[in-house]
Amino acid sequence: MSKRTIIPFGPQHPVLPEPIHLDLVLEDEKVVQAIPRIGYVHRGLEKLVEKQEYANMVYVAERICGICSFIHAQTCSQAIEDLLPIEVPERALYLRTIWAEMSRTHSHLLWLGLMADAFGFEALFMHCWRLREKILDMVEDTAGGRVIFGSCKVGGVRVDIEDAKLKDIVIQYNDLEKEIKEITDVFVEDYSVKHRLVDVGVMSKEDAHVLGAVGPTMRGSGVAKDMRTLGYAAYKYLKFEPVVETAGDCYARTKVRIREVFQSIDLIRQAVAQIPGGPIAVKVTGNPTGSSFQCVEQARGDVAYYLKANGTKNLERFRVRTPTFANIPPLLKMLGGCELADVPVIVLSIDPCISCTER
Amino acid sequence: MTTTAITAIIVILYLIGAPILGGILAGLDRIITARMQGRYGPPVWQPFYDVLKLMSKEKAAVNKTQNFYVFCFLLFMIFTGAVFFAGGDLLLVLFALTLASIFLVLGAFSSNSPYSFIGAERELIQTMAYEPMVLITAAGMYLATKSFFVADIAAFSTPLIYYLPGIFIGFVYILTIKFRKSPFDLSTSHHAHQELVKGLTTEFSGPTLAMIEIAHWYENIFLLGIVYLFFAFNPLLGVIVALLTYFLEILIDNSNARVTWQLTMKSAWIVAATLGMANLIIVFFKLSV
Amino acid sequence: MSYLAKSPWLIHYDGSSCNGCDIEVLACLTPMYDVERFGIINTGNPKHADILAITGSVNEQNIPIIKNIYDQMLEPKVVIAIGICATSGGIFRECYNVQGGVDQVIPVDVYIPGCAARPESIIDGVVKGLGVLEEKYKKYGKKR
Amino acid sequence: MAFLKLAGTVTKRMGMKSACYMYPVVAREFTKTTRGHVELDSADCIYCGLCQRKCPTKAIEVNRQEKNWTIQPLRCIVCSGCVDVCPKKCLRMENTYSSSVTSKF
Repeated sequence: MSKRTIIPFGPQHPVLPEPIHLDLVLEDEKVVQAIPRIGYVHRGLEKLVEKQEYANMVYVAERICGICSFIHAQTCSQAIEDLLPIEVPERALYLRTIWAEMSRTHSHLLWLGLMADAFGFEALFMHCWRLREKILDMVEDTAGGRVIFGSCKVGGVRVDIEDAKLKDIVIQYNDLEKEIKEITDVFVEDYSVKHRLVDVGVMSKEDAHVLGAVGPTMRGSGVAKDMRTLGYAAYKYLKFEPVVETAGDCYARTKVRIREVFQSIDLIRQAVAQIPGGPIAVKVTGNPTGSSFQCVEQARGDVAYYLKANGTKNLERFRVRTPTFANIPPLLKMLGGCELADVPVIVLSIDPCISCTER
Repeated sequence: MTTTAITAIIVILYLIGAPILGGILAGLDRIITARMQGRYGPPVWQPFYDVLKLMSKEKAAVNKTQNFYVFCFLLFMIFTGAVFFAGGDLLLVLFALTLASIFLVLGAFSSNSPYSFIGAERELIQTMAYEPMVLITAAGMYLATKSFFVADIAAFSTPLIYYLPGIFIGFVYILTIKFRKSPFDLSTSHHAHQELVKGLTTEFSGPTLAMIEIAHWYENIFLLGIVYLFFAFNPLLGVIVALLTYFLEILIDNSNARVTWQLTMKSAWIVAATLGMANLIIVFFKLSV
Repeated sequence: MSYLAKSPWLIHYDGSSCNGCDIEVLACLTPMYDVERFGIINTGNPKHADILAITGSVNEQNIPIIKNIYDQMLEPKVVIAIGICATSGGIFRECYNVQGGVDQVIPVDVYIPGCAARPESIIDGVVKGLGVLEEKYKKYGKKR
Repeated sequence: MAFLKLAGTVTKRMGMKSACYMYPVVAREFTKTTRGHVELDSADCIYCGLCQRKCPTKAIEVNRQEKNWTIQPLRCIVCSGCVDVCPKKCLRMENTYSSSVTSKF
C-alpha cells in the first residue's frame, strides 16, 4: 500500500474563497476519502428572530448569502405574506420575478467564472466576470444595490422599475446574450475544458434521488425538478421548461447552468412583455400568526423556508434549508476516488454556497 | 579581439542582460495577458517591483537547506544560460538545466507542506514529460550540423528549421511546460489559483521567492535562445521568431484550461515520439544518403 | 522608498461573511476594476501576501484560522477589514455565534464600510492600506 | 473537438480598449438609485427616533433632548429602512458610499 498524504483544502484556499475544510486523504494523486469540517461561517441568524421584528427579517434573510440575496429576500417575504396573510400586487410579483432572474443570470455567470478558475482557465474566468459586471450595473440601476439588491420587502417591492427602463433591460440583455453565447460556447466545445469536465464526478439519477440533490446538480443527472414550476411569484404566467441534462457529470451540470442563463434571459423578456401596471406594494398591518412553508428555486437549487409566528412582532421560528446543504452528501459521494486535480472542479460543480449552508 | 574575449563579453552581457530582458518579457507577458482578458494590466516594470518588494520582506525559511537548494537552482540556471550563450556543449547545457530543476524540486521536497510536496512530485512528472523532447532536440541539432557545440550550430549555414521542422514544433510544445503556462501549469501557477495553492513555490517566501523569479527570467531567455538557434542563419528572423513563439505561448496560456498530469505526460511523449522521432529518422536518412 | 506600495500582494480570507463582500473582492480583480493595475495579485498563500483582506465577522471556529494566517504572513503586513461585518459584526452582531469585528483578534489597519462593500470603496481602502504598509516598512526597516 | 476555442475572443480583445472602468483615475458615476450612505436634513427632523427603532443594526442614535442624530457608518448596512420609515421624509439615501477609515473611532 502506498503512502497516504493528507491535503488540507480550505478554509482559506484560493480556489474556493469560502471557508469549508476538507481533509483530502490521498494515495498518490487519488482521493481516497474526503472528510469535511464545517462551522466556519455559522452565525446563528435563525435565532435573530427573537431580536428583529418580522419585517426586518427580510434584511437578515437577504444577507444569508450575498449571491442568492434577492431570492432569499423574496422567499422570506413570501413566507411572511403567507402568514399575515396579504395579497401582493401583480406588478410587484413580476418585478420580483425579473429581479430573481437577473440574480440567477449573475449567479450563474459568477459560477461559470469560478468553475473556469477551478480548472485553471484564467481568461475564461475574467470574461465570465466581465459579462456579469454588466448585469450588476443593471441591478444597481434598478434596485440600488450591487450584490445585496435590497429591493424586496414584505407586501411587495420597494422600488419600481419604469417601463422605459424595463425595455432598456431587455435591449441590454439582447446584446449580452450574444456575448454570453460566445463565452459559454467555450465551456461546451473547447477540448481542454471538456477534458476536465466530461466524466468527472459522475452522479447517477438514482444517487441524485437517494442522496437528495437539488437544483442544477440534480437536473444534471436527469431529474426534471424545478421549483419554479410550482408557480410562485409570476412564474405561473410565464412559459418555461426545466432544463435537464442526463449525463450526471460536471460537464452536464455546467451545461444545465449555461442553458439556464439563456432560459432566464427568455423569462425576463416574457415578464417584461406581460408586466401589468398598478401599485408595487400594499400596506402591511398586524402581526403574523400560524406557520408557513415556502419552496423557491434559487440559482443553486431549491431553498425551503419554514416560518412560525405567534401573533407578536417577532416570529417564533425561522428555519432555512438551503440548496448547498442538500448537495453536500452528493458532493462527498462524488469526491471519493477522484483525482486531486479534479477536486476543485467537483466541489464547484455543485455550486457550493457555504454561508447559505451554515447560516 | 580573440574569440575568448568575445565569448567573455557575451557571457557578461548575458549575466547582466538576461534578467533585465527576462523581466521586461515577463512584464509584457502580464500586460498582454491582461489585455487578452479584457483588463488594463500592470505597468511593464511590475515584475521588477515584485522582485524588489520580495527582497525587502522579512526573511523566513522553513529550514536552512531550502535556501541552499534555491540558491543552487539559481546558480545552475545561470550556468546553463552562460554555457549556452558562450557557445558551449549543448549536452552540458541540457544536463545543467535538468540539474537546476532538480534542485528546485529538492527545495520543495525539503519542507513538510503537502502542497509543496505534491507540487514537487508534479514537477518531476513534468520533467519526465519534457525531457525526451529536449534530448531529441539536441540529437536533431547534432544530426543536422554534426556538432554539439552551440557556436557551431549557430554558425551553420543552412537554416536548421529546414531540417528540423517537426522537432521545432515539438520543442515549442514542451516550451509550454517549461514556461509554466496553461495547459501545463500543474506544479505551480502564476496566480496561485489551483488546488495546490502555489504548488512547488508555496513554501518559498520573501527573498527566496525573489531568487526563484530571477532564475525564471534567466531560464526564459535561455529557452528563447534555443528557439533562436532554429533560425540562427538570420539573426533578425531568429529574434522575431523567438518573440513570436513567446506570444504564441501567451495565447495558448489564455485559451486553455489546465489539463491533468496524465494528459501532460501522454501528449508530451506522443509529440516527442511522432514529431521528434520521425523528424530525427528523416534527417538521419536524408543526410546519410 | 520601498517597492511594497507598488507590488502589494493580497490574501483574502472569508470569515463568517455572507459572500457579498467576497465576490466584491473577487470582482475587484476582474476586468471592470482590475486591481492588477496597482500590482495587486490575489495570492492564496499567506507567505507571499502583504495585505490580509478579511470579510465577515469572527467566531469561535475561525479565530485560530485568522490568527494562523496572520502569523504566517511576513513583515511588514497590513490587515484590511472589508464590509461592516468585518468591522463591527454588522447585522449579525447580535447572533450567538458572532464575536464581532476582526479587530477583536488581530490589529486592523483599515476599515472599509458598506454592506456589501462596493469595489470602488474596496479599492479606496486598499490604496489607503498601501500608505499604512509604507509606514510599517519604515518602522520595520529600523528594527532590522 | 475544438482546440483553442477562446483564442479568437482573446485576440479580438487585444485590439480593443480594456473593459476597465479605471476607477481611481476616472471617477465613477453612480446611478440615482444607488444606495450609498444616509444623510439627514436636520432642519425638518423632529427627532422622533423612529429610524433608530427600525434600524436592524442599531447604527442610528437619536437624542430627542439634545436634538442630536448620529449614524455610525461602520455599522450601517445601507438597507435604507430608515429612509422608508421617516415620517418627515428628511432622511435621504445619497448615492456616494462612505469612505474607509484607519481607526474605528
